[in-house]
Amino acid sequence: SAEQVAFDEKIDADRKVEPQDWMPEAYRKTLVRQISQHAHSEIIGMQPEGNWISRAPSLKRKAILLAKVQDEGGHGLYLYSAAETLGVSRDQLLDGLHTGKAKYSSIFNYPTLTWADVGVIGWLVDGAAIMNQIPICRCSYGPYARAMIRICKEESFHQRQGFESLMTQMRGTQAQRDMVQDAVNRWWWPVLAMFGPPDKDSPNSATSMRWGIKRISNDDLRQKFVDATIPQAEILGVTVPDPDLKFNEATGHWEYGAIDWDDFWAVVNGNGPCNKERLATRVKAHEQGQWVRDAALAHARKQKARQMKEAA
Amino acid sequence: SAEQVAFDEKIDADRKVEPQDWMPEAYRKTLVRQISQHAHSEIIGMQPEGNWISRAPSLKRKAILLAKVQDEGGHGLYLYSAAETLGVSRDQLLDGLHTGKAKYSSIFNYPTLTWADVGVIGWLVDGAAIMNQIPICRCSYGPYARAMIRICKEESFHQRQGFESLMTQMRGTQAQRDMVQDAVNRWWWPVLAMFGPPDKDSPNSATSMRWGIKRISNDDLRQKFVDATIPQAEILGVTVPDPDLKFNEATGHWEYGAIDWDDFWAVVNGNGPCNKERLATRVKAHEQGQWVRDAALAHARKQKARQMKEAA
Amino acid sequence: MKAPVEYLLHLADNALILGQRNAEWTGHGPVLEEDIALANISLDLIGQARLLYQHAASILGNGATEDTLAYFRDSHEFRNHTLVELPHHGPLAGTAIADRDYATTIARNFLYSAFMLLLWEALQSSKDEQLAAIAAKSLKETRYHLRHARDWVIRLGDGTAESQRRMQAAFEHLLPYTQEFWTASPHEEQAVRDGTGVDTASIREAWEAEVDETLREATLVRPDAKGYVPRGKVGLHSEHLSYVLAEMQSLARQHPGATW
Amino acid sequence: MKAPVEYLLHLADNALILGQRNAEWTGHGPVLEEDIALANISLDLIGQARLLYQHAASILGNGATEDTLAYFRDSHEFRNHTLVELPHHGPLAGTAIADRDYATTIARNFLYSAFMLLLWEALQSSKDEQLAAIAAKSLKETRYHLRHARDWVIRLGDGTAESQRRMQAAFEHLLPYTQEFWTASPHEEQAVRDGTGVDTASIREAWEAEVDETLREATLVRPDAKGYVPRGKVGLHSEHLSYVLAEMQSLARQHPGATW
Repeated sequence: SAEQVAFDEKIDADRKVEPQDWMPEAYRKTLVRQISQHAHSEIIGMQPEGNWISRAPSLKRKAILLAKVQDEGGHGLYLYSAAETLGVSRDQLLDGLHTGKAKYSSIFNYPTLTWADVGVIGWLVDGAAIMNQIPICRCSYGPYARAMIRICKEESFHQRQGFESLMTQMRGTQAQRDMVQDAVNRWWWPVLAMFGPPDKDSPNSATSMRWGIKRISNDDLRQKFVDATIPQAEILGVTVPDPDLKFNEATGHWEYGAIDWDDFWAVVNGNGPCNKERLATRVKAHEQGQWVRDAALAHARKQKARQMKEAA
Repeated sequence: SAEQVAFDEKIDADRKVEPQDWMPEAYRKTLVRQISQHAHSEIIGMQPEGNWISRAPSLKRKAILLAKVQDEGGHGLYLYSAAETLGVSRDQLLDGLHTGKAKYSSIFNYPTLTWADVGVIGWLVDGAAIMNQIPICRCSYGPYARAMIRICKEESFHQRQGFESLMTQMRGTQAQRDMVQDAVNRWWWPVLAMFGPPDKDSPNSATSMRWGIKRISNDDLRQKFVDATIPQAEILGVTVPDPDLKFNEATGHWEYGAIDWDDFWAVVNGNGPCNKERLATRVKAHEQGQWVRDAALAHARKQKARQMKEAA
Repeated sequence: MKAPVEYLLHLADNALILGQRNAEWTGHGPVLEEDIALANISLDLIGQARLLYQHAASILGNGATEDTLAYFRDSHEFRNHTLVELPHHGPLAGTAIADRDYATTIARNFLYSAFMLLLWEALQSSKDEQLAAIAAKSLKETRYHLRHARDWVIRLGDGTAESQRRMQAAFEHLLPYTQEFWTASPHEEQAVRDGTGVDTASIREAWEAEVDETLREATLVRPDAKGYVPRGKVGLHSEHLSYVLAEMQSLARQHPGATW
Repeated sequence: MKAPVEYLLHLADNALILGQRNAEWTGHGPVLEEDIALANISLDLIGQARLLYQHAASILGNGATEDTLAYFRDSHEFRNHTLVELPHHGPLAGTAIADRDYATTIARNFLYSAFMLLLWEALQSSKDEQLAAIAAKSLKETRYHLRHARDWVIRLGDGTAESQRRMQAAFEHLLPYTQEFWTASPHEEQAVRDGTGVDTASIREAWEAEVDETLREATLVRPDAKGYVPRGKVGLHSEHLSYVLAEMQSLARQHPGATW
């Protein structure tokens, strides 16, 4: 169709698709799935870090962590709004999450066992997320790209804070250093898996690339992340739990060992340490908030009725 | 009536009234009120001490405290059973508690703010309770008297444990000693009020005395308690918060200052620091246990039906 | 001129403990916007607490810092109003558990911020210049907190039958705790005498009017504030504070002397 | 011959943490007799923990006592099964709050005591004589715990529709955690090798039979024990343990070095 041609031209010219523009149904669906999955990840992601707000070991760190988790809620809001421009309501999106139909990033199905996990999530998880997200700032769909620009800025800030927090802990007592190393050991492999399955097992990627939704392949992003992170680990004074890790002078890249994809898929498919807890917590908050949302609606209706009466 | 004469003779001869014996309705009612009030006190009394089980500072103290609170539950059971011999069911008794009609000892409307409170409750509250209860071991109503004998034995044990625990704390750090003194300061006056209003304001006492339910007057018990306790305080190395306290060489008694009866009545009438919390906690436990009790009944009925079917 | 340290701690502890309580909603709010709003309020409160602790610590010297004051004092040393330490549900013993109730959270935030708005306003003319500056900053934040809480009191009071029942119950539970606003602790009396503090009697009328007006608009019946008068600000707390502190201080106390 | 310290700590931590959890019902049970029964079970468990810690402490030396082991280790040093640290409700994050559910408590006590009955039985012939003696004592107590839990599983399973729904949900939540019973940690392997410990594979069949038989009698459907295999006994716990410890250890850590 003419619309399809116009759309393809826009994509080829690297111009933005906007909500009022015509778009192929599959493009719309892919975007809704990806944006909502991203939004859900922000919301579920509030839980593992939220787990340490009440116990943050200094007031400064408490404030930083609370602000960070609040930012994640804010990212969730932008992203739900971006998804809404594609014609789905927030209720529909939440329903997808609560019924288990929609996914969220599997990384949040791991528990935060110590305070050091907060720093490591900032450094590694946010670091990986940024690697994944920076290309999306150039995504073909305007509202998504603009939301991502804002989100990436804030995430970089979080990542620096996480690194700085770990740096302080590594300069501290032996117990603190041990805690950081232990956290790195637990998070390293799940973080590498965040970039998704190897390119050879990632069949949907090609279409997304074509549509300008995805810009760089999983394996390329993963390599970029490892190359950026290992020198940081050295600065911190921690090691990553990979006996096969070595620097290849010829390629200039860090080569890493085999990722346990069975474990990754187990977690994706619901069998991680916290999948049930994360989802049930979200569902409970939603259900227990029902009376509050109902009341807000009822009050708004009453107000409107009163205003109309006054106007009449 | 002849029954009344026989009852009076029994009382005068200091023989026991038993469940199957005739008794005046007012005697029965007074006993039900007093025994159930006592039972409720044991049950509500589980809350303030139970507040420190999870945080007891050593495993030995955790076990001692848990056993003590368990004993209180046991006392509640004996006493509900004693009350049931007078023709009221446990459900009726609990209903009286939950609706606020029945009273319990006002002392349990104070919070336990530190670990030292646990020791002070053992030493002072249980000490005062024993003073109150020992005469009841000679009470005219058999089942009540027998329950009290058992309870008094266990309470004396608790009192010694409380004192011993405080002794250990007083031999410890300055922070521990301060904690004990602070607890004594908070509990002293409420404990003195446990013996009830002064004799001149205690109109029901005469009848209870006549019936052999009460044996010693409030003021006499209170004096006995103060005389026994002040030397113990000296051994511990704590003071009681009474600037007017002095030993009267002539009478051989410790004279104590004026009790704030307004405060006492405020707490009795529902305005203590924890009245609402104590009662609401009990009601919530009862309500949330409903499905368990229902299930136990339903299962028992099913079992019985099956047995009858087998027998048939 | 410096305010009495205990007076500063009273103000700081109020902010910290209520900040800690409000942060408990993070990830569990009734709607995402409220998660964010409560985290925001909590952040402001923790920020106020930090400034006040820093000021108190500089007066105390001897190695005191905002963190030694927040993490290494025991419950009887805390000077906050009992109101701010209560859990987000009706009256229950410290060992009981119950779902969080948003009406309780909102009612408390309303009662407290209506009070603090007036207090910060007056404290802007404290003879302790640093406290006056903190008051000016906090006043702006508290305006937003009060607006947020007030809007929700009205929305929930004049919402559904269920929400009205809950808001009414929350005020019946909490209003008696506000009696502590009007009692004078020794450190408050001292602060009033030396011109660094505010006599709360001077702001009572305005507070009562705000409560009356808001509850009226929310179609709620204003309950009596009677019964036990709490004494948290002289260190006599409810059973709940020591649980809040056990959790809040656990990590800091596990690593005494560590830097974070 | 002494068992590996980590093996003793594993047994002790199981008993302590489950004792701590069961004690949370004190004053909140569904009927007074159950308050008493759970306190009793909790007392037995704490008693078992004390004997095991004392034994471990005597091997460790260096000033270790039952209390340094219980109160001054951090969560990653605890060696208990994840099962025993979970709160008394369905799956929820550590920061969530929910009413205690008696079905969850009963299902856990059943699964754990059915396992420990067999383990204590076998441990009576441990080459560590002290451990064998503790096993003999604990075995008697565990018989009672199992009977109590088993009776209630049947009563609640075969009770009302509501109680059956709750018991079924509790087993669906908890059964996957029992997978940890059958994985071998390094300290267990070592204990098996040196004859002080028991290979849990040897008791599995009897445990499965007990579970099958009880659930059948309770008219419950036995759920699959699949999915994530917990690793609490090597120190990788759920988010819940650190909250349990924060509360349990708070007072002891507030007064380091004090005697109680």
